[in-house]
Amino acid sequence: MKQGNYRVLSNRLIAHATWEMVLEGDTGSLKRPGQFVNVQVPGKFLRRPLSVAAWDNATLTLIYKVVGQGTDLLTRCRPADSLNLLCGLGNGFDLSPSGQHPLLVGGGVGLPPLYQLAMDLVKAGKQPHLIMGFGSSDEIFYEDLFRRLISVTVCTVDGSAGIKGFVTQAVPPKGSDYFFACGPSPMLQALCSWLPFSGQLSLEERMGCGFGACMGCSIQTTLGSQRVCKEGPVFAKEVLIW
Amino acid sequence: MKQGNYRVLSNRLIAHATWEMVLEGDTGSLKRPGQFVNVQVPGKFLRRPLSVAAWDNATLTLIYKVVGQGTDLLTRCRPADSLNLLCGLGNGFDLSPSGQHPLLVGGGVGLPPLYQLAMDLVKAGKQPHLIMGFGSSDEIFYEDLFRRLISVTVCTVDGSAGIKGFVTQAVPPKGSDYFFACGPSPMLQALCSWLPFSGQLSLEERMGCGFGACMGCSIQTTLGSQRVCKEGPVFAKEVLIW
Amino acid sequence: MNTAVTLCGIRMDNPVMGASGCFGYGVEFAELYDINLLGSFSFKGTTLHPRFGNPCPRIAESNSGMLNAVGLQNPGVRQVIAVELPRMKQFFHKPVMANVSGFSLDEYVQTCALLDAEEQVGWLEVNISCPNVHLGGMSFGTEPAAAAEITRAVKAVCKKPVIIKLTPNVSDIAAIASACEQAGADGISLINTLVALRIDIKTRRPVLANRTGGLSGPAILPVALAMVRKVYEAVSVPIVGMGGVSCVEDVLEMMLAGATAVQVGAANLVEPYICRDIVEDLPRAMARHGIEDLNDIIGGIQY
Amino acid sequence: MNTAVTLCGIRMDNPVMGASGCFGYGVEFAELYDINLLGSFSFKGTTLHPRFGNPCPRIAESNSGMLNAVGLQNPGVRQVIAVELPRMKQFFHKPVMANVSGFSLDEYVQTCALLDAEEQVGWLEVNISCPNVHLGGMSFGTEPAAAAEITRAVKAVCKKPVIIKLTPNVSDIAAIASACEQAGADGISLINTLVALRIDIKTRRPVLANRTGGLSGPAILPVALAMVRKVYEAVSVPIVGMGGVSCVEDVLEMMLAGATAVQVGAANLVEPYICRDIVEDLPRAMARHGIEDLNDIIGGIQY
Ligand SMILES: Cc1cc2nc3c(=O)[nH]c(=O)nc-3n(C[C@H](O)[C@H](O)[C@H](O)COP(=O)(O)OP(=O)(O)OC[C@H]3O[C@@H](n4cnc5c(N)ncnc54)[C@H](O)[C@@H]3O)c2cc1C
Ligand SMILES: Cc1cc2nc3c(=O)[nH]c(=O)nc-3n(C[C@H](O)[C@H](O)[C@H](O)COP(=O)(O)OP(=O)(O)OC[C@H]3O[C@@H](n4cnc5c(N)ncnc54)[C@H](O)[C@@H]3O)c2cc1C
Ligand SMILES: Cc1cc2nc3c(=O)[nH]c(=O)nc-3n(C[C@H](O)[C@H](O)[C@H](O)COP(=O)(O)O)c2cc1C
Ligand SMILES: Cc1cc2nc3c(=O)[nH]c(=O)nc-3n(C[C@H](O)[C@H](O)[C@H](O)COP(=O)(O)O)c2cc1C
Ligand code: FES
Ligand code: FES
Repeated sequence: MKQGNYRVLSNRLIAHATWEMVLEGDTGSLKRPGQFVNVQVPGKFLRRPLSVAAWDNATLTLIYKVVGQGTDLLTRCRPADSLNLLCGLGNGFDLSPSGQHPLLVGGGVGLPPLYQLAMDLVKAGKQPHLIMGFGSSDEIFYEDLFRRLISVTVCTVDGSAGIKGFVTQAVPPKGSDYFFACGPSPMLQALCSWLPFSGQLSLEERMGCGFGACMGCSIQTTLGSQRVCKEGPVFAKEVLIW
Repeated sequence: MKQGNYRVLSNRLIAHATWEMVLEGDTGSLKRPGQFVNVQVPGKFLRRPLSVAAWDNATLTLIYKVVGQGTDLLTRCRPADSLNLLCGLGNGFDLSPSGQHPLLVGGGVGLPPLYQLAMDLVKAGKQPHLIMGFGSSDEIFYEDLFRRLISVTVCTVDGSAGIKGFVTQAVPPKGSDYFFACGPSPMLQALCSWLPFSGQLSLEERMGCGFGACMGCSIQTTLGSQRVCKEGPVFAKEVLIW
Repeated sequence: MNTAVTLCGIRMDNPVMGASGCFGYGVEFAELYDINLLGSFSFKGTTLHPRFGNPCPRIAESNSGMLNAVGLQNPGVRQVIAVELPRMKQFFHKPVMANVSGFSLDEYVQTCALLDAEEQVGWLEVNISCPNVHLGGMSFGTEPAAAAEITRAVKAVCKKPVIIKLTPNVSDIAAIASACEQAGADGISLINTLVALRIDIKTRRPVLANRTGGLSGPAILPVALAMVRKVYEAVSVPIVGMGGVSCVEDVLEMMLAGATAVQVGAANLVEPYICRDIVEDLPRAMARHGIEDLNDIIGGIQY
Repeated sequence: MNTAVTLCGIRMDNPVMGASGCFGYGVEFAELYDINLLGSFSFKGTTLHPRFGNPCPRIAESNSGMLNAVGLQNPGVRQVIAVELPRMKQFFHKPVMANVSGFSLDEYVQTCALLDAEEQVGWLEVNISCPNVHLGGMSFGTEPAAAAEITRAVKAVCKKPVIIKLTPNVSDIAAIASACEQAGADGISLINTLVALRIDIKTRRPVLANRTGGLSGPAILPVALAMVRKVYEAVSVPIVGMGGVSCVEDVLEMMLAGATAVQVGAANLVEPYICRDIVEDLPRAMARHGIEDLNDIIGGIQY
């Protein structure tokens, strides 16, 4: 983990109530896709945890949905503003157990960590397929960016784009042998019974610190108590107790 | 009283830890010199009361000393930033009881309200004289601006400029017949016994609201209880009980 | 859509009220907007005799809040009736809440009886909690028996609904609320301020001349919500909830916790239009949260 | 210039400590900076048996503060002694404060006795205040007699200084502190969190799965200062002050109120380097305020 000030390079609306922010600063603490940052929002006491959607040597990208006061305040950031981040939090996805045809499943703002993951899987010579789930077509983001990398199936709950229904309405490509997922808890739970193979899931929990100090985010697993911010947010399907 | 957002036109250091801020916005609620505004400082719960040093149709000038967190935050305001003000608070100075040769006495950041007062007195055909008191020469501000209007005596406690000592070391011009004063409480108290004629004094008190609602600033006077923010901040010498 | 609530038999257009000590006698706010758009307000704490209150400084700041040690400054009940109520009548046409303090049972009783007889007064709000006055209400508010005694005494002389206003500085606020209810209280109002201290490190003195003061403002909202809920579960009379309310969502949260009416205190001092804004935001917020009738949410947290 | 203080006979390089539950066993912070620069820290509340704690959400936000309902998650005292203390020894070389909770007198006694025997443990901090656990410490901390009973029982089995940590959710904290002192407490630690509630208006449920939680952070500083002062005037044993401390000025304010050592809790969670920064700022702040020796300001408010 690294604390630091990051400079806003851009901050723009990319879909209904969904924003993409690119920040410049030290990304040395980021090791794996699925790690997150904890963002200080001026005027709010707690930091806001957000997954890193992509990073390189000098920049990182966040994608966030406006759901409350903190994310609303974030939309006011302008280029050259500075944000204080705890960077490089959590374990992130482990690519090694994946077979050749991993299935990525992301619901709404669960998709961001899957973007860096998709890039890394492709780089590792795998052929991932992505199922993206949204409520409605106006919420869709990053479809083109994902399609440039991998094959994609889109689902919307209201049927306004792609397959109508939840992500579990999609048909995974034949040969899928492992999965990586991030999204709302009911989706993750449904996936675990739907998909016959093993996989990793990124969870969300309300956090005090984000770096393991407060036990604010502990969940019960088959490995005992685990902190979502430290041992997680990514857990193997097998250790989760629903 | 008027609440509104005011645009920062300039905000600059004019003496040791002393800043001048010019704001653009509705000045219609300002009627008299000595009135004040209550400034919302983002991140602080209470507003900060500051005297209006000068105003015209569209702008007003504040002069503030950095003494704590709120005034420190104010120094970070940049042109085009917006500040929320309650404007036109307090009674202000009443020019009518003054004779032809009013004496103005201001200590440190007690001087700001005397600037608009000096302009108004000159406009009313009076010949005011100003005694300015500071701790040290590096704290002096607005001396030139005042000298363009009226005659001025400078005092500094450490003798680094003008007369060495408190404002009571100065000799009021012969013929002085009334006074207007603003500054730290011990100075005001000393003035009341030092000056043989009548006058008006602008007081400071910690405030909850600044517009008369909370009784946070009440003082005992010969008129009974008076709110510094509403019946004051300017009181006639005779009504004050030290 | 219905924003009206009924507090102890009196219908209010909406549950939003100015809190005692933060709304004066309404004058300062009536200069800014038509305060008849409020549900009502509770006027400055009134005592039998005039009180100057504590010396200044009476105000200190803290994170998301403020301390006050005004010390119940008021012109005394007779002056309130002779001057303030007639003046108020010119700009406020709804039943007002009369906030009463005292330093003995007898003072409470006399003051309440006088205000009860005033037509403009809708409810009596009996403050047995003000922490600022050395010999003050504190003792009545921290012991169930004393709280019950004062309730009974005031009820005996009043025809109007009597609402007892409680201090949060106690181990078991539900026990005190229950004692008041059993003694005949028509409603419970809470919370008053939390005992608090700030020290000026430069002078090494307390910021407040009175040393300690009462903490209020957004900082105390979660404490107020917990207490309102605890009292809601303990009594069946209506609750006037307050403590840190500064936006329409806070009003809804307070009502979900158990409040029938909601007072806004310190927020008025820094945002003079806040009560008007909250009343205007109320229908929009209700629509956003699928609330057709505010009465449906009173005490309605789901477990 | 002297920043060292003595807490119950143990010298500390400076009064700054991490507060229990907000500093884990030091591991997470030791990865960030050398935590030996702290005066000390109080490790996560320890119980006789392992506890998972409450279900999530355990955290909610509020203005200038947060609510927690962690529910004393810890691996139990035997695991703490077998695993955590040996690990801690590798990076922390000062006496540490062992924070203990329990659900019966006997559990407190057994847990304290086991930790008292550990060389690394400098002080026992007995939490009789945690408001999160339904059957928890609450009852011990709200009654002087119960607080005294637990103090006596723990003192009887401990050689190390025993510091009793009090809850602020009481009418008269000085009475409880005095009872503890008379029962042999070597120090008093305060304040723990204030009982608090937040409700999610969208779901109409409490934000915390446990419904209520404990409020901490800058919002509660003025309440903590008032209570530290009240206890300082009531007892002569040293006080460990905490509640909302988040900068070096807050440390000085807490010491002026009466604290010999000062703990930093919630602030660590949002500013992981805050304790280091405060320790580094201390000499500068002392110079600014003309303090030569920190011991000179303990309890030193001027009236
Ligand atoms: C590891 C992790 C990664 C995340 N990645 C993303 C992401 O990439 N994009 C995105 O849009 N969202 C993400 N979230 C969810 C995001 O943290 C919340 O939407 C955000 O904190 C809401 O803040 P708010 O102030 O707008 O909402 P409010 O409801 O006003 O927030 C109040 C409090 O609740 C917390 N909170 C509210 N919702 C959540 C939630 N779903 N999860 C955790 N805490 C919550 C807030 O952090 C804050 O402390 C992630 C959450 C976690 C735990
Ligand atoms: C009517 C009036 C007019 C004023 N005009 C000016 C002016 O023109 N220029 C100027 O530099 N100062 C003026 N002051 C003083 C100014 O309000 C304070 O210096 C300022 O509020 C300090 O804020 P802070 O956050 O920096 O200090 P902090 O000490 O951090 O403030 C803490 C709290 O104390 C209050 N406070 C601290 N000092 C004072 C004080 N002297 N008077 C009132 N409240 C105080 C603050 O408003 C705040 O609520 C005036 C005060 C009053 C009452
Ligand atoms: C300046 C001030 C004066 C107050 N005076 C009174 C009073 O006279 N009587 C009373 O019952 N409560 C009084 N209160 C308490 C408020 O009515 C209210 O209970 C408390 O401030 C909590 O609400 P808030 O956080 O919205 O301010 C006063 C509060 C403040 C800030
Ligand atoms: C997440 C969290 C966990 C806590 N756990 C404990 C605990 O185990 N034992 C204890 O005595 N106090 C515990 N506390 C209380 C703190 O030690 C401290 O008394 C309180 O938070 C006030 O200080 P603060 O405002 O600086 O946080 C906890 C506080 C927080 C925020
Ligand atoms: S959020 Fe603090 S331990 Fe996970
Ligand atoms: S500051 Fe509120 S009445 Fe003067």
